[in-house]
Amino acid sequence: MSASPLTPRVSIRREDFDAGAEIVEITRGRTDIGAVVTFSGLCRDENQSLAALELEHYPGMAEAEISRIALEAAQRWPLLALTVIHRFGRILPGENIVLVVAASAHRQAAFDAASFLMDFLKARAPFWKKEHKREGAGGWVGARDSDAEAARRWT
Amino acid sequence: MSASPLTPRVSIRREDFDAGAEIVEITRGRTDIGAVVTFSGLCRDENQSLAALELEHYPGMAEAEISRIALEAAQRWPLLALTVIHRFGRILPGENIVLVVAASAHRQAAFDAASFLMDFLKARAPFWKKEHKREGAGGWVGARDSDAEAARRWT
Amino acid sequence: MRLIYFAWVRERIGAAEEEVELPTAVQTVRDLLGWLQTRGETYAEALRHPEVIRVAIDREHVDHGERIGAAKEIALFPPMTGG
Amino acid sequence: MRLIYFAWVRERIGAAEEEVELPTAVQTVRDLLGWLQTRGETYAEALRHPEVIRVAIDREHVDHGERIGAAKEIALFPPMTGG
Repeated sequence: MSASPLTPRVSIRREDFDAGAEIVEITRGRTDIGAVVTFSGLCRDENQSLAALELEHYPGMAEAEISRIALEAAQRWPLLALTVIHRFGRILPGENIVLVVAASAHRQAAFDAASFLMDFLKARAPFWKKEHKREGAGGWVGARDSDAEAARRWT
Repeated sequence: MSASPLTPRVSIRREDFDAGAEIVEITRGRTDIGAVVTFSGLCRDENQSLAALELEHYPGMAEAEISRIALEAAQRWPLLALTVIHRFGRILPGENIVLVVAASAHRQAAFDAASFLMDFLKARAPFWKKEHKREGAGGWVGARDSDAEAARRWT
Repeated sequence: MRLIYFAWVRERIGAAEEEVELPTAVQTVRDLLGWLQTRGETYAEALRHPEVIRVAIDREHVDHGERIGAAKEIALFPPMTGG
Repeated sequence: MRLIYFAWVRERIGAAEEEVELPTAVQTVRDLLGWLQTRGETYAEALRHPEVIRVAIDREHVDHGERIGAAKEIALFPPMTGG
Protein backbone atom coordinates (compact mmCIF):
# COMPACT_ATOMS: atom_id res chain seq x y z
CA MET A 1 0.00 0.00 0.00
CA SER A 2 2.66 2.52 -0.95
CA ALA A 3 1.93 6.07 -2.11
CA SER A 4 -1.58 6.30 -0.72
CA PRO A 5 -3.50 9.07 -2.50
CA LEU A 6 -5.47 9.63 0.68
CA THR A 7 -5.43 13.00 2.39
CA PRO A 8 -6.94 12.62 5.85
CA ARG A 9 -9.35 15.33 6.89
CA VAL A 10 -8.48 16.67 10.35
CA SER A 11 -10.53 19.26 12.19
CA ILE A 12 -9.80 20.71 15.63
CA ARG A 13 -12.70 22.84 16.72
CA ARG A 14 -14.99 24.08 19.42
CA GLU A 15 -18.23 23.19 17.61
CA ASP A 16 -20.02 19.86 17.80
CA PHE A 17 -19.95 17.38 14.92
CA ASP A 18 -22.51 15.12 13.25
CA ALA A 19 -21.15 11.58 12.86
CA GLY A 20 -23.83 10.65 10.33
CA ALA A 21 -23.05 13.65 8.14
CA GLU A 22 -19.34 12.80 8.23
CA ILE A 23 -20.05 9.22 7.12
CA VAL A 24 -22.21 10.51 4.25
CA GLU A 25 -19.50 13.01 3.31
CA ILE A 26 -16.93 10.22 3.06
CA THR A 27 -19.04 7.72 1.12
CA ARG A 28 -21.15 9.91 -1.16
CA GLY A 29 -20.84 9.24 -4.88
CA ARG A 30 -18.31 6.42 -4.63
CA THR A 31 -18.66 2.66 -4.92
CA ASP A 32 -15.20 1.49 -3.85
CA ILE A 33 -15.85 1.70 -0.10
CA GLY A 34 -17.17 -1.50 1.47
CA ALA A 35 -16.65 -0.72 5.15
CA VAL A 36 -16.84 2.39 7.30
CA VAL A 37 -15.88 2.24 10.97
CA THR A 38 -16.82 5.25 13.07
CA PHE A 39 -15.69 5.94 16.61
CA SER A 40 -17.51 8.59 18.64
CA GLY A 41 -16.06 9.52 22.03
CA LEU A 42 -18.47 11.18 24.42
CA CYS A 43 -18.22 13.03 27.72
CA ARG A 44 -19.22 10.60 30.49
CA ASP A 45 -20.68 11.41 33.87
CA GLU A 46 -21.67 8.20 35.57
CA ASN A 47 -22.65 9.57 38.95
CA GLN A 48 -24.13 12.94 38.03
CA SER A 49 -21.22 14.77 39.64
CA LEU A 50 -19.75 16.48 36.58
CA ALA A 51 -20.80 19.99 35.57
CA ALA A 52 -18.59 20.08 32.47
CA LEU A 53 -15.29 19.00 31.00
CA GLU A 54 -12.88 21.67 29.86
CA LEU A 55 -10.63 20.53 27.06
CA GLU A 56 -7.42 22.50 26.78
CA HIS A 57 -5.30 21.98 23.69
CA TYR A 58 -2.08 23.15 22.08
CA PRO A 59 -3.48 24.94 19.05
CA GLY A 60 -0.29 25.03 17.02
CA MET A 61 0.41 21.34 17.52
CA ALA A 62 -2.93 19.53 17.83
CA GLU A 63 -3.81 19.49 14.16
CA ALA A 64 -0.23 18.73 13.10
CA GLU A 65 0.10 15.80 15.50
CA ILE A 66 -3.28 14.29 14.63
CA SER A 67 -2.44 14.67 10.93
CA ARG A 68 0.82 12.77 11.52
CA ILE A 69 -1.07 9.96 13.26
CA ALA A 70 -3.72 9.90 10.50
CA LEU A 71 -1.07 9.71 7.78
CA GLU A 72 0.63 6.85 9.59
CA ALA A 73 -2.70 4.98 9.68
CA ALA A 74 -3.15 5.64 5.95
CA GLN A 75 0.29 4.15 5.33
CA ARG A 76 -0.34 1.08 7.47
CA TRP A 77 -3.80 0.20 6.13
CA PRO A 78 -5.39 0.50 2.67
CA LEU A 79 -7.78 3.27 3.64
CA LEU A 80 -9.99 5.02 1.12
CA ALA A 81 -10.99 7.91 3.37
CA LEU A 82 -10.25 9.10 6.88
CA THR A 83 -11.75 11.89 8.98
CA VAL A 84 -10.71 12.91 12.48
CA ILE A 85 -12.47 15.63 14.47
CA HIS A 86 -11.47 16.64 18.00
CA ARG A 87 -13.29 19.28 19.98
CA PHE A 88 -11.82 21.65 22.57
CA GLY A 89 -13.36 24.04 25.08
CA ARG A 90 -16.26 23.40 27.42
CA ILE A 91 -18.05 20.10 26.85
CA LEU A 92 -21.12 18.97 28.78
CA PRO A 93 -21.90 15.41 29.93
CA GLY A 94 -23.32 13.40 27.03
CA GLU A 95 -21.75 15.65 24.39
CA ASN A 96 -19.35 14.53 21.69
CA ILE A 97 -15.59 14.91 22.16
CA VAL A 98 -13.88 13.08 19.34
CA LEU A 99 -14.78 11.41 16.05
CA VAL A 100 -12.83 9.04 13.81
CA VAL A 101 -14.29 7.78 10.53
CA ALA A 102 -12.18 5.25 8.63
CA ALA A 103 -13.26 3.81 5.28
CA SER A 104 -11.78 0.90 3.36
CA ALA A 105 -12.75 -1.79 0.88
CA HIS A 106 -12.89 -4.39 3.66
CA ARG A 107 -13.81 -4.30 7.31
CA GLN A 108 -10.60 -5.34 9.03
CA ALA A 109 -8.56 -2.40 7.75
CA ALA A 110 -11.28 0.04 8.76
CA PHE A 111 -11.58 -1.47 12.26
CA ASP A 112 -7.83 -1.59 12.82
CA ALA A 113 -7.20 1.92 11.54
CA ALA A 114 -9.96 3.45 13.69
CA SER A 115 -8.73 1.59 16.77
CA PHE A 116 -5.10 2.57 16.09
CA LEU A 117 -6.11 6.21 15.65
CA MET A 118 -7.96 6.32 18.95
CA ASP A 119 -5.06 4.69 20.81
CA PHE A 120 -2.59 7.20 19.38
CA LEU A 121 -4.89 10.18 19.84
CA LYS A 122 -5.12 9.31 23.52
CA ALA A 123 -1.36 8.89 23.85
CA ARG A 124 -0.05 11.68 21.60
CA ALA A 125 -2.61 14.36 20.73
CA PRO A 126 -1.95 17.49 22.86
CA PHE A 127 -5.25 17.77 24.71
CA TRP A 128 -5.89 17.85 28.45
CA LYS A 129 -9.17 17.33 30.24
CA LYS A 130 -10.15 19.26 33.35
CA GLU A 131 -13.23 18.30 35.29
CA HIS A 132 -15.54 20.93 36.73
CA LYS A 133 -17.65 19.27 39.40
CA ARG A 134 -21.17 20.26 40.35
CA GLU A 135 -20.04 20.46 43.95
CA GLY A 136 -16.52 20.77 45.23
CA ALA A 137 -13.22 20.92 43.46
CA GLY A 138 -12.64 19.25 40.12
CA GLY A 139 -9.20 18.89 38.64
CA TRP A 140 -7.11 17.62 35.80
CA VAL A 141 -7.90 14.13 34.58
CA GLY A 142 -4.95 11.80 35.04
CA ALA A 143 -3.50 9.87 32.11
CA ARG A 144 -4.35 6.17 32.26
CA ASP A 145 -1.55 3.65 32.08
CA SER A 146 -3.87 1.49 29.99
CA ASP A 147 -3.92 4.19 27.30
CA ALA A 148 -0.14 4.23 27.02
CA GLU A 149 -0.17 0.43 26.82
CA ALA A 150 -2.89 0.51 24.15
CA ALA A 151 -0.67 2.65 21.94
CA ARG A 152 2.33 0.36 22.48
CA ARG A 153 0.52 -2.71 21.16
CA TRP A 154 0.74 -1.29 17.60
CA THR A 155 4.54 -1.07 17.57
CA MET B 1 -20.67 -8.73 33.41
CA SER B 2 -23.44 -11.11 34.33
CA ALA B 3 -27.13 -10.31 33.93
CA SER B 4 -26.71 -7.53 31.43
CA PRO B 5 -29.87 -5.40 31.31
CA LEU B 6 -29.16 -4.69 27.64
CA THR B 7 -31.71 -5.64 25.01
CA PRO B 8 -30.08 -5.40 21.59
CA ARG B 9 -32.18 -3.78 18.90
CA VAL B 10 -32.22 -5.92 15.74
CA SER B 11 -33.92 -4.89 12.51
CA ILE B 12 -34.07 -6.91 9.29
CA ARG B 13 -35.57 -4.79 6.56
CA ARG B 14 -35.71 -3.69 2.97
CA GLU B 15 -35.40 0.05 3.70
CA ASP B 16 -32.17 1.98 4.04
CA PHE B 17 -30.88 3.16 7.42
CA ASP B 18 -29.29 6.35 8.73
CA ALA B 19 -26.18 5.56 10.78
CA GLY B 20 -26.10 9.02 12.35
CA ALA B 21 -29.72 8.76 13.48
CA GLU B 22 -29.02 5.34 15.03
CA ILE B 23 -26.05 6.75 16.96
CA VAL B 24 -28.20 9.62 18.24
CA GLU B 25 -30.97 7.16 19.17
CA ILE B 26 -28.53 5.13 21.26
CA THR B 27 -26.83 8.02 23.04
CA ARG B 28 -29.62 10.56 23.51
CA GLY B 29 -30.33 11.62 27.07
CA ARG B 30 -27.70 9.47 28.76
CA THR B 31 -24.28 10.25 30.17
CA ASP B 32 -22.90 6.78 30.89
CA ILE B 33 -21.75 6.07 27.32
CA GLY B 34 -18.16 7.07 26.59
CA ALA B 35 -17.60 5.24 23.32
CA VAL B 36 -19.73 4.36 20.31
CA VAL B 37 -18.31 2.22 17.52
CA THR B 38 -20.32 2.07 14.32
CA PHE B 39 -19.76 -0.28 11.41
CA SER B 40 -21.44 0.46 8.09
CA GLY B 41 -21.14 -2.14 5.34
CA LEU B 42 -21.76 -0.88 1.81
CA CYS B 43 -22.33 -2.45 -1.59
CA ARG B 44 -19.03 -2.21 -3.50
CA ASP B 45 -18.55 -2.10 -7.25
CA GLU B 46 -14.91 -1.42 -7.96
CA ASN B 47 -14.95 -1.81 -11.73
CA GLN B 48 -18.38 -0.46 -12.62
CA SER B 49 -19.61 -3.91 -13.60
CA LEU B 50 -22.33 -4.40 -11.01
CA ALA B 51 -25.94 -3.43 -11.70
CA ALA B 52 -27.20 -4.43 -8.27
CA LEU B 53 -26.83 -6.90 -5.43
CA GLU B 54 -29.81 -9.03 -4.51
CA LEU B 55 -29.83 -10.04 -0.89
CA GLU B 56 -31.86 -13.15 -0.18
CA HIS B 57 -32.54 -14.02 3.45
CA TYR B 58 -34.30 -16.57 5.60
CA PRO B 59 -37.03 -14.41 7.12
CA GLY B 60 -37.90 -16.70 9.98
CA MET B 61 -34.31 -17.16 11.08
CA ALA B 62 -32.40 -13.96 10.22
CA GLU B 63 -33.64 -11.88 13.12
CA ALA B 64 -33.44 -14.77 15.58
CA GLU B 65 -29.85 -15.63 14.62
CA ILE B 66 -28.65 -12.01 14.69
CA SER B 67 -30.34 -11.56 18.06
CA ARG B 68 -28.46 -14.62 19.37
CA ILE B 69 -25.15 -13.17 18.16
CA ALA B 70 -26.00 -9.75 19.62
CA LEU B 71 -26.88 -11.26 22.99
CA GLU B 72 -23.63 -13.19 23.01
CA ALA B 73 -21.75 -9.91 22.38
CA ALA B 74 -23.67 -8.28 25.24
CA GLN B 75 -22.61 -11.13 27.52
CA ARG B 76 -18.94 -10.98 26.50
CA TRP B 77 -18.49 -7.20 26.73
CA PRO B 78 -19.96 -4.55 29.07
CA LEU B 79 -22.12 -2.93 26.42
CA LEU B 80 -24.60 -0.17 27.22
CA ALA B 81 -26.45 -0.29 23.90
CA LEU B 82 -26.35 -2.31 20.72
CA THR B 83 -28.15 -1.91 17.40
CA VAL B 84 -27.89 -4.21 14.39
CA ILE B 85 -29.65 -3.51 11.09
CA HIS B 86 -29.36 -5.78 8.04
CA ARG B 87 -31.07 -4.99 4.75
CA PHE B 88 -32.40 -7.49 2.23
CA GLY B 89 -33.70 -7.16 -1.33
CA ARG B 90 -32.18 -5.21 -4.19
CA ILE B 91 -29.25 -3.00 -3.20
CA LEU B 92 -27.40 -0.68 -5.58
CA PRO B 93 -23.65 0.01 -5.63
CA GLY B 94 -22.75 2.53 -2.94
CA GLU B 95 -25.84 1.75 -0.85
CA ASN B 96 -25.85 0.54 2.73
CA ILE B 97 -26.14 -3.18 3.53
CA VAL B 98 -25.50 -3.60 7.24
CA LEU B 99 -25.08 -1.47 10.35
CA VAL B 100 -23.73 -2.28 13.80
CA VAL B 101 -23.69 0.34 16.55
CA ALA B 102 -22.06 -0.73 19.83
CA ALA B 103 -21.88 1.58 22.85
CA SER B 104 -19.90 1.15 26.04
CA ALA B 105 -18.24 3.18 28.77
CA HIS B 106 -14.82 2.62 27.20
CA ARG B 107 -13.58 2.19 23.68
CA GLN B 108 -12.07 -1.29 23.68
CA ALA B 109 -15.34 -3.06 24.51
CA ALA B 110 -17.18 -1.09 21.81
CA PHE B 111 -14.52 -1.87 19.20
CA ASP B 112 -14.32 -5.55 20.10
CA ALA B 113 -18.07 -6.06 20.21
CA ALA B 114 -18.64 -4.37 16.84
CA SER B 115 -15.86 -6.40 15.23
CA PHE B 116 -17.13 -9.65 16.79
CA LEU B 117 -20.65 -8.93 15.56
CA MET B 118 -19.52 -8.34 12.00
CA ASP B 119 -17.42 -11.53 11.99
CA PHE B 120 -20.37 -13.59 13.25
CA LEU B 121 -22.91 -11.90 10.99
CA LYS B 122 -20.77 -12.86 8.02
CA ALA B 123 -20.40 -16.44 9.20
CA ARG B 124 -23.85 -17.18 10.66
CA ALA B 125 -26.58 -14.75 9.58
CA PRO B 126 -28.76 -16.42 6.92
CA PHE B 127 -28.25 -13.98 4.02
CA TRP B 128 -26.97 -14.71 0.52
CA LYS B 129 -25.76 -12.19 -2.03
CA LYS B 130 -26.38 -12.55 -5.74
CA GLU B 131 -24.71 -10.22 -8.19
CA HIS B 132 -26.58 -8.83 -11.17
CA LYS B 133 -24.01 -7.62 -13.68
CA ARG B 134 -24.48 -4.76 -16.10
CA GLU B 135 -23.41 -7.08 -18.90
CA GLY B 136 -23.34 -10.86 -18.89
CA ALA B 137 -24.22 -13.32 -16.22
CA GLY B 138 -23.89 -12.55 -12.55
CA GLY B 139 -24.22 -15.20 -9.88
CA TRP B 140 -24.10 -16.06 -6.22
CA VAL B 141 -21.26 -14.56 -4.26
CA GLY B 142 -19.02 -17.25 -2.81
CA ALA B 143 -18.28 -17.39 0.89
CA ARG B 144 -14.77 -16.30 1.73
CA ASP B 145 -12.55 -18.61 3.77
CA SER B 146 -11.21 -15.51 5.50
CA ASP B 147 -14.68 -14.79 6.89
CA ALA B 148 -14.94 -18.22 8.48
CA GLU B 149 -11.46 -17.74 9.96
CA ALA B 150 -12.41 -14.30 11.27
CA ALA B 151 -15.26 -15.82 13.25
CA ARG B 152 -13.04 -18.60 14.63
CA ARG B 153 -10.60 -16.14 16.19
CA TRP B 154 -13.18 -15.27 18.87
CA THR B 155 -13.52 -18.82 20.17
CA MET C 1 -42.16 -31.82 7.74
CA ARG C 2 -41.34 -28.70 5.82
CA LEU C 3 -38.12 -28.38 3.83
CA ILE C 4 -37.03 -24.95 2.67
CA TYR C 5 -34.21 -24.01 0.35
CA PHE C 6 -32.27 -20.80 -0.20
CA ALA C 7 -29.96 -19.22 -2.78
CA TRP C 8 -28.42 -21.66 -5.26
CA VAL C 9 -29.80 -24.68 -3.41
CA ARG C 10 -33.28 -23.28 -4.09
CA GLU C 11 -32.44 -22.47 -7.70
CA ARG C 12 -30.95 -25.90 -8.45
CA ILE C 13 -33.73 -27.85 -6.76
CA GLY C 14 -36.23 -25.58 -8.48
CA ALA C 15 -38.43 -25.03 -5.45
CA ALA C 16 -38.40 -22.72 -2.44
CA GLU C 17 -40.06 -25.21 -0.13
CA GLU C 18 -41.98 -28.46 0.06
CA GLU C 19 -43.67 -30.75 2.52
CA VAL C 20 -42.15 -34.24 2.82
CA GLU C 21 -42.70 -37.46 4.71
CA LEU C 22 -39.32 -38.79 5.76
CA PRO C 23 -38.64 -42.54 5.63
CA THR C 24 -38.02 -43.84 9.13
CA ALA C 25 -34.44 -44.68 8.15
CA VAL C 26 -33.70 -40.95 7.85
CA GLN C 27 -32.54 -40.10 11.35
CA THR C 28 -29.89 -37.39 10.96
CA VAL C 29 -29.26 -34.39 8.75
CA ARG C 30 -26.69 -36.47 6.90
CA ASP C 31 -29.32 -39.13 6.22
CA LEU C 32 -31.67 -36.43 4.96
CA LEU C 33 -29.12 -35.08 2.50
CA GLY C 34 -28.45 -38.59 1.19
CA TRP C 35 -32.15 -39.36 0.83
CA LEU C 36 -32.86 -36.07 -0.98
CA GLN C 37 -30.13 -36.86 -3.52
CA THR C 38 -32.15 -39.92 -4.58
CA ARG C 39 -35.25 -37.85 -5.34
CA GLY C 40 -34.24 -36.79 -8.85
CA GLU C 41 -31.70 -35.05 -10.99
CA THR C 42 -32.26 -31.55 -9.64
CA TYR C 43 -31.71 -32.75 -6.07
CA ALA C 44 -28.67 -34.78 -7.05
CA GLU C 45 -27.23 -31.69 -8.76
CA ALA C 46 -28.06 -29.31 -5.90
CA LEU C 47 -26.61 -31.61 -3.24
CA ARG C 48 -23.72 -33.12 -5.20
CA HIS C 49 -21.25 -31.74 -2.61
CA PRO C 50 -23.26 -32.29 0.57
CA GLU C 51 -20.32 -31.19 2.73
CA VAL C 52 -20.84 -27.54 1.66
CA ILE C 53 -24.56 -27.53 2.43
CA ARG C 54 -25.50 -25.70 5.62
CA VAL C 55 -28.55 -26.80 7.54
CA ALA C 56 -30.85 -25.20 10.09
CA ILE C 57 -33.43 -27.14 12.09
CA ASP C 58 -36.30 -24.99 13.31
CA ARG C 59 -34.22 -21.89 12.54
CA GLU C 60 -31.04 -22.85 14.36
CA HIS C 61 -27.78 -23.91 12.73
CA VAL C 62 -26.96 -27.60 13.16
CA ASP C 63 -24.18 -29.96 12.10
CA HIS C 64 -24.77 -32.80 9.67
CA GLY C 65 -24.60 -35.27 12.50
CA GLU C 66 -27.60 -33.70 14.25
CA ARG C 67 -30.65 -35.90 14.79
CA ILE C 68 -33.77 -34.61 13.10
CA GLY C 69 -36.13 -35.66 15.89
CA ALA C 70 -39.40 -33.77 15.89
CA ALA C 71 -38.19 -30.97 13.61
CA LYS C 72 -40.95 -28.94 11.96
CA GLU C 73 -38.82 -27.00 9.50
CA ILE C 74 -35.47 -27.90 8.02
CA ALA C 75 -33.65 -25.37 5.84
CA LEU C 76 -30.85 -26.18 3.39
CA PHE C 77 -28.64 -23.43 2.02
CA PRO C 78 -25.11 -22.57 0.87
CA PRO C 79 -22.51 -20.92 3.14
CA MET C 80 -23.82 -17.50 4.10
CA THR C 81 -22.59 -14.30 2.50
CA GLY C 82 -24.38 -11.57 4.40
CA GLY C 83 -22.86 -8.68 6.28
CA MET D 1 13.18 31.22 22.65
CA ARG D 2 9.56 30.78 23.54
CA LEU D 3 8.44 28.44 26.30
CA ILE D 4 4.77 27.47 26.52
CA TYR D 5 2.96 25.56 29.20
CA PHE D 6 -0.28 23.63 29.29
CA ALA D 7 -2.74 22.20 31.80
CA TRP D 8 -1.40 21.85 35.36
CA VAL D 9 2.12 22.79 34.28
CA ARG D 10 0.69 26.14 33.15
CA GLU D 11 -1.36 26.53 36.31
CA ARG D 12 1.51 25.73 38.66
CA ILE D 13 4.03 27.93 36.88
CA GLY D 14 1.40 30.64 36.72
CA ALA D 15 2.02 31.61 33.10
CA ALA D 16 0.93 30.30 29.71
CA GLU D 17 4.13 31.31 27.96
CA GLU D 18 7.29 33.34 28.23
CA GLU D 19 10.39 34.31 26.27
CA VAL D 20 13.68 33.12 27.74
CA GLU D 21 17.41 33.29 26.99
CA LEU D 22 18.90 29.92 27.76
CA PRO D 23 22.34 29.69 29.40
CA THR D 24 24.80 28.06 26.99
CA ALA D 25 25.09 25.11 29.40
CA VAL D 26 21.47 24.16 28.66
CA GLN D 27 21.87 21.79 25.73
CA THR D 28 19.14 19.18 26.10
CA VAL D 29 15.51 19.05 27.21
CA ARG D 30 16.72 17.49 30.47
CA ASP D 31 19.06 20.46 31.03
CA LEU D 32 16.16 22.81 30.36
CA LEU D 33 13.92 21.14 32.95
CA GLY D 34 16.73 21.31 35.50
CA TRP D 35 17.43 24.97 34.78
CA LEU D 36 13.75 25.92 34.97
CA GLN D 37 13.48 24.32 38.43
CA THR D 38 16.03 26.88 39.69
CA ARG D 39 13.93 29.83 38.54
CA GLY D 40 11.65 29.99 41.55
CA GLU D 41 9.19 28.18 43.74
CA THR D 42 6.40 27.90 41.16
CA TYR D 43 8.77 26.28 38.67
CA ALA D 44 10.22 23.97 41.30
CA GLU D 45 6.69 22.93 42.23
CA ALA D 46 5.50 22.46 38.64
CA LEU D 47 8.56 20.42 37.64
CA ARG D 48 9.14 18.54 40.88
CA HIS D 49 8.72 15.23 39.04
CA PRO D 50 10.43 16.05 35.77
CA GLU D 51 10.06 12.47 34.52
CA VAL D 52 6.30 12.96 34.04
CA ILE D 53 6.68 16.19 32.05
CA ARG D 54 6.14 15.78 28.30
CA VAL D 55 7.99 18.08 25.94
CA ALA D 56 7.47 19.19 22.35
CA ILE D 57 10.07 21.11 20.36
CA ASP D 58 8.60 23.17 17.55
CA ARG D 59 5.35 21.18 17.88
CA GLU D 60 6.79 17.68 17.77
CA HIS D 61 7.08 15.29 20.70
CA VAL D 62 10.65 14.74 21.91
CA ASP D 63 12.40 12.73 24.61
CA HIS D 64 14.20 14.40 27.48
CA GLY D 65 17.53 13.51 25.93
CA GLU D 66 16.76 15.54 22.79
CA ARG D 67 19.12 18.44 22.02
CA ILE D 68 17.42 21.81 21.93
CA GLY D 69 19.45 23.15 19.01
CA ALA D 70 17.79 26.04 17.21
CA ALA D 71 14.32 25.41 18.65
CA LYS D 72 11.96 28.36 18.41
CA GLU D 73 9.19 27.02 20.65
CA ILE D 74 9.39 24.48 23.43
CA ALA D 75 6.20 23.28 25.10
CA LEU D 76 5.98 21.59 28.51
CA PHE D 77 2.86 19.70 29.54
CA PRO D 78 1.52 16.74 31.51
CA PRO D 79 0.71 13.39 29.90
CA MET D 80 -2.10 13.95 27.42
CA THR D 81 -5.70 13.04 28.15
CA GLY D 82 -7.50 13.78 24.90
CA GLY D 83 -9.58 11.42 22.82
